[in-house]
Amino acid sequence: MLDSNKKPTILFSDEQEQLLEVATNFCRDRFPMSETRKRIEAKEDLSKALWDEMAGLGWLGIAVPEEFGGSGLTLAEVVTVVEPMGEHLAGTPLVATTLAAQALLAAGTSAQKETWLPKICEGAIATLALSEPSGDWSLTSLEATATKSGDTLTLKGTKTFVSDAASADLVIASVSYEGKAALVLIEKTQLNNITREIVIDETRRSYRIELDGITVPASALLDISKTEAALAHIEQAACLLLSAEACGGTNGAINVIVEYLKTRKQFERYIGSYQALKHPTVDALLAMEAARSHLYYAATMFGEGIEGEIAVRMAKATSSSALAFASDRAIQFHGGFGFTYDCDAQLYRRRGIWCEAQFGDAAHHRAKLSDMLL
Amino acid sequence: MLDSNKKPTILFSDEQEQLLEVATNFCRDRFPMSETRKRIEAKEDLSKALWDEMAGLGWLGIAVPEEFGGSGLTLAEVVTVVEPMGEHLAGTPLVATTLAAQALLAAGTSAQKETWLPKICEGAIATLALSEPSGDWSLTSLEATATKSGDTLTLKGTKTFVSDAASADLVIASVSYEGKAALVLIEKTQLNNITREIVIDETRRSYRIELDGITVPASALLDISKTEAALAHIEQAACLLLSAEACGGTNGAINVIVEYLKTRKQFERYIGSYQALKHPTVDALLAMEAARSHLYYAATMFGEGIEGEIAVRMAKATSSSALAFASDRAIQFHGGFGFTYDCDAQLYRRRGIWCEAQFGDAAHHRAKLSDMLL
Amino acid sequence: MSTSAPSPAELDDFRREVADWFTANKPKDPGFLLPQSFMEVGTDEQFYFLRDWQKKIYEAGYLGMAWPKEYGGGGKPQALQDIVTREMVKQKLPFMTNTIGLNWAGPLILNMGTEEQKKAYIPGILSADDIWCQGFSEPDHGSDLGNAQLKATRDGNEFVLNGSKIWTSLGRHAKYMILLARTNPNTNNKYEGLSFFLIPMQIPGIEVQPIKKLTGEYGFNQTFFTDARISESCLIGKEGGGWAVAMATLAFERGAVGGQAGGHSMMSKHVSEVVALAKVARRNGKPAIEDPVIRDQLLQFIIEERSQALNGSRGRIKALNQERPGSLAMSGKLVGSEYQRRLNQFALSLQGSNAAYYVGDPLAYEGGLWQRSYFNAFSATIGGGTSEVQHNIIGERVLGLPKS
Amino acid sequence: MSTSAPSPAELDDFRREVADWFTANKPKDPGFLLPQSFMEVGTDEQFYFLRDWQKKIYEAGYLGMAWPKEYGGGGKPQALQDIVTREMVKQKLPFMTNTIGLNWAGPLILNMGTEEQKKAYIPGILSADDIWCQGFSEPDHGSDLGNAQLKATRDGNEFVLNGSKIWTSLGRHAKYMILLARTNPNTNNKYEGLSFFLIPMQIPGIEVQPIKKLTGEYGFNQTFFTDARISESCLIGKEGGGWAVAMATLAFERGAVGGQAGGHSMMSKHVSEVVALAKVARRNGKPAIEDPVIRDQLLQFIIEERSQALNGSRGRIKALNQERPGSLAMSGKLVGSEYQRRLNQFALSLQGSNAAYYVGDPLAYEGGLWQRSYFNAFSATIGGGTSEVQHNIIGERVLGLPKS
Repeated sequence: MLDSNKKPTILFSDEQEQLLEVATNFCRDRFPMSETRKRIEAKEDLSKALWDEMAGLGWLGIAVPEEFGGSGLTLAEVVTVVEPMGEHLAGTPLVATTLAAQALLAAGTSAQKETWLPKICEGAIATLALSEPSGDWSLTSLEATATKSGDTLTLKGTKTFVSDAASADLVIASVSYEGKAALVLIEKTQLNNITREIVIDETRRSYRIELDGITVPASALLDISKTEAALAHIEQAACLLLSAEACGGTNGAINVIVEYLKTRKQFERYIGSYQALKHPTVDALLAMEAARSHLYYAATMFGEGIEGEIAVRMAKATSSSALAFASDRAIQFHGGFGFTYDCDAQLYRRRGIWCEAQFGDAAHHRAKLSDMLL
Repeated sequence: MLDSNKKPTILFSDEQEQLLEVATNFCRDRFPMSETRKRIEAKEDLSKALWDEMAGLGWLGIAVPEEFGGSGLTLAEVVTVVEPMGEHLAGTPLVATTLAAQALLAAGTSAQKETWLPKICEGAIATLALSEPSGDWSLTSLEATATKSGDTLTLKGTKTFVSDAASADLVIASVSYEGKAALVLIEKTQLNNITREIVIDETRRSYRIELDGITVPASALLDISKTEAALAHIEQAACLLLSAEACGGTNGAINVIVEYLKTRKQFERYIGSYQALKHPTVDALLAMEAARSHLYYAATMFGEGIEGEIAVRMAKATSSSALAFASDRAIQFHGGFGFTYDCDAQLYRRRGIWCEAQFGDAAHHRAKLSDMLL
Repeated sequence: MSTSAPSPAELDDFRREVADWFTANKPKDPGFLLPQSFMEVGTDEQFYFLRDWQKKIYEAGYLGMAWPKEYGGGGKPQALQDIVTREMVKQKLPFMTNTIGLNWAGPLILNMGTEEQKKAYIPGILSADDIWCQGFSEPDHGSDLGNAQLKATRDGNEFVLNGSKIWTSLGRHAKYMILLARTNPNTNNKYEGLSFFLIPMQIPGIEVQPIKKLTGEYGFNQTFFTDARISESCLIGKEGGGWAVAMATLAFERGAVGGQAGGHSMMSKHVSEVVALAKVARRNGKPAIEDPVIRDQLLQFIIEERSQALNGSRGRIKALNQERPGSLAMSGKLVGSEYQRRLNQFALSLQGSNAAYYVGDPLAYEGGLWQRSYFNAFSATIGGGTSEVQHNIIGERVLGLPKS
Repeated sequence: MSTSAPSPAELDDFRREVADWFTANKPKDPGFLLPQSFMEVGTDEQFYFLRDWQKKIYEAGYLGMAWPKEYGGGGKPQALQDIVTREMVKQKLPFMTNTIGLNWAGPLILNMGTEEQKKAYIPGILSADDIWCQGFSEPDHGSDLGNAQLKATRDGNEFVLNGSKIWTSLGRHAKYMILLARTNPNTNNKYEGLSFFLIPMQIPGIEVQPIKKLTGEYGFNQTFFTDARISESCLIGKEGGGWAVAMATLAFERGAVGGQAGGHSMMSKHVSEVVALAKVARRNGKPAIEDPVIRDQLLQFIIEERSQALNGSRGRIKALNQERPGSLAMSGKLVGSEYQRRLNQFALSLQGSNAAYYVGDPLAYEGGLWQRSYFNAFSATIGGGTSEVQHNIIGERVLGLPKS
């Protein structure tokens, strides 16, 4: 990395190009800002029609091997779908379901994969339950536990920030089991105590799950020998897809700023002609461009050992910060209107706080990177 | 400190007020930028006439007790003289001599004080030799040594950044002696190997002193029992006076920017009307104002135990950064002219690098402060 | 107005008395998250709680202490009021909700009002019986106050109001408004067509519509005027002289003149609270405060926060403000409001994944106070002249740079 | 121009050949601090050393490899030249000093010149026998190129030049200049009065006066024109069409079109060098690189530096540049030059008290390279359109924001 002569190269496949185009058009049609605001207000967590349409496009199985009903592509192709969704602040279980499928692929038993992956490709909703009330970003500092007795596992503890849990057919939760981190499948019918969380990003449906009182068969455990690697893989996959959401979001925030700066007048001039607004908007653009380059390099390198991890962490760091900056300025540059709920700036700012808070902010990833690179 | 209800209060004495006015006028008369540039080019290190005038004004003995021929005031009054000198980038041995007098006051024996302090008040030049080639800011990590044999001390090692050594009647050097830091007096006639250093701030006359081959009588040692405290006192005194120079310098750099922004036109407008230049100049002003408030609070609190040390470190941190920012922008905002030696911006930038480099930059002092405050 | 200066011993005694009184009389936890300033008062329960609190302070003699006795004040030295204000900040007690009345309308009326106006308005301002709101900004020219377009058309000895004002906090609860309106649309200089009024709010033709804030809460309003009629006695200053009155009034907000009524009006966040948060929040299994990068950032905030306090102290020493006399006073609002925004943002970053909780979630740190406080911080970087406009003002008036 | 594309295996062979050649032929330490770019060439010994170096590369066939054979080029695929350029950067070899010739004048003449001009000028550009300088900026309107005032007054089939140009690097060594001059002072549109010339420097009426830089060194000049006469054949493009030619030429500098002659023209500092410095420099008795705050800052630079490389890579993928096609190309200069300034400044902060040494002191790290490099970094944040002007350009052309 520190060899300044090794020029990193982004690769972009035909599949990525096609998916990016399809997804860009899809999001422009299906997720105009009016729809996003309707989704925030909606009682149901999910638009079933939209979800079925996304399943029909094959988006839930992009990174699932063909033997399980997927397209056999990679997360690099998922990125091209998630980025435009981020731009439009779409709130769907696509990312949660994709990550759950990745968990199954990384550590699921044959039976688990054969049962669940085809269902997911067809539209079943799955989600991960990794966070806990401590708020710590470490995925292995777990308070929740599973205890075995006979063929049954008894679960205890609390999992937080479980996306779309109320709609999910399957939750995969991390727990401490015999002193180690483990992943365990919980089916819809086994959940007995879930609470909708009040989260800053109102496009999200996030739940807290109380595990106390849940028992599952021992066969619900994912392969213990693969769990540590699976958690590392999931963390990177989550960072990659969050980076895509944040990059897209940054672009959306910039569009909101630019639109206002081109049409709003103050002191008889378009406010976009003032350098005090124009130049920081350019800075937001430059940050977005840098983050986007890191994003697509992370997509290129994903899974390629330490170089892949470095690329993902850099993408997460740059994209989180880019969205934070652009959306913070979006509020400010709208002046009084920016202070209202009606202004779209706040939607992006809320998404930005979400993206920084989940799976580590820029400083967190720089600290990890410094141990790898210095 | 962290109690938000304890409002810190700056005190400003009548003596400070008078000295500030006198020094401001003196500097305006004696140190116009043309004179400063002449001093850079001058062969001799010192304008004897100016120095005598400063001695005549009593400035060398401001913080020296009356019993030794001084005014019996404090460093708070010296600050008011040094700040305008910083604004005009005056290069004189005033600070070096003041700090050397502080060293004598803090750890000198009665004989040393009685011999040297009256001379200093009358115009003798004195200086400190504290730094070493490692560049480390710690004043107690010393490679230079003094070894006793009979009544004689044999010195070894190299001291760097010794201001005005060629003109100095007295050098006070720090050395490691019997495993501890010690201070030792070296008189003009005992110096045998000094080299003018090439330093970034060309208004300075800085020397490297080779101690090898120098022997001094054992009576040249300052009181060993007081040396540790004296070094801490000197460090704080140096930080205080450097803060005054940096604050004044920041003001000078802002004046240089403002003058250009008000008179230079580009694209048929005064460039000061462009927010891209105006707003960062305001930011420089705000940084200067903050640093100046810290400076005069540090002057108020100087010597008051841990609160005094905290105030001094904050002053050093803010003033170093303020000058760095203002002078960096001064070059940029002059455009092509800023890239020339003829533009005064570079003089301030060079001073700024000097002020950050000597006795610790902002990050260094924040690290020290975090151990005191968190 | 004030009697002879109290001795240090008297001040000390008073300080103790005040501390004891507030300790004994501090309000109980209302069971809901209180706002941090009058601009955030979003619910009736918040409003009535805060109004009662101000009334209680006033009745105890701790508000308007230095205002003239004949208008309901205490007629005592300002130093006593300052002690009370500091104690309220120190004990983190709720702010005085009739902020516009206490800090803008009150000083304005005391300075420029008729004897009749003083008698009519000042007592209710102090007791919070008469809530005031302000009608300066308009929807289409937020930062450009001089361009105000709300029409006040003279009709005999009345004016007829038509147009709209925005950001009228407490508008639904207000009895009066200070209003900047255009009495003459045909002047060459736009400033000369403006007049300043003290108007009643509860009259036909005035409608107040709440604005939902970016926090999801209420607190601001848009006020619509449709043929609302007011008497010419509502004028303060001359007809056509409103700009000067407005500028004098704004000077109270920009910090150039202190609000003398006393009581604090804004519960700012302090870095000490962020340090406390850093001790609780976790990073990589350890308290966040052990992370050296976080420590470095905390120190930056500590130093900045102290800068502001020290600027206040240095601002009172004339010899240290010779070169640019208005600099510290004019920059206080910009420096303070941007500091608040960044401090709140940093506080969020300490909370790990829990930064994503919001007001009302049981797992949100301090009930989501920081999230809301970060959003609300924009009211100060935007309101009263955006930070960008403040930069212009300081650049032009303090540094003498050419106009943009 | 280029033959059929070489196979991967051929490219690999060539890469090895080039690496070997440069390893064997790299110049010895000259005994003085070399400049980092042509703009910093301040002494004769630096100039002759660098000219010989370029000549040696050209004679080995490693420069102008893709330029047409008939004008002294190699007529080979661009891919080969790119391999050479990368190898030179990798081995940190001195840059090609005839930068204006290689990157601006050469491509311009190849694109727009007559056959005669190509034959006359291109070979000398490559061999460094004919050094070129540029005459764009003028002392009174640095950023405002369209306002150029140097007069070129037609007199029969000659033009008479009067005025002055500034920042003419290598002006004293140059045989030719590319010149933007005003042939008609009376046009309504200021751009229409400009013409573009390729002029000889060694003629009566042209005087070159060195400018002392902020570093204390030389490298730039001011060039004075007093009744200097040139033939009308010096025109390139139409009379009055100089603005378009200048814009096309500047496009080479702003990074929109790569310099195809090859050889690198600027020895930028890399974060890897700063990391190496952090391992040597001491803080509180330990290597600076162990300080977590410094590590965090180093990572910020590492990430930024990689951003720039990745922007280059992404810029070549059309599908990833759909929404704002010119964005990456137009911002490269701004991003890169500001990065260099900050990186150099940070490198100074690592050096403790020794940051105060300067070029020539034996205790200065790497001979004072970092101090000088920080100062010289301003040539890129100021020259070729200041960073402030770059922000305008990007805001207006990429984001479509209204003009300032």
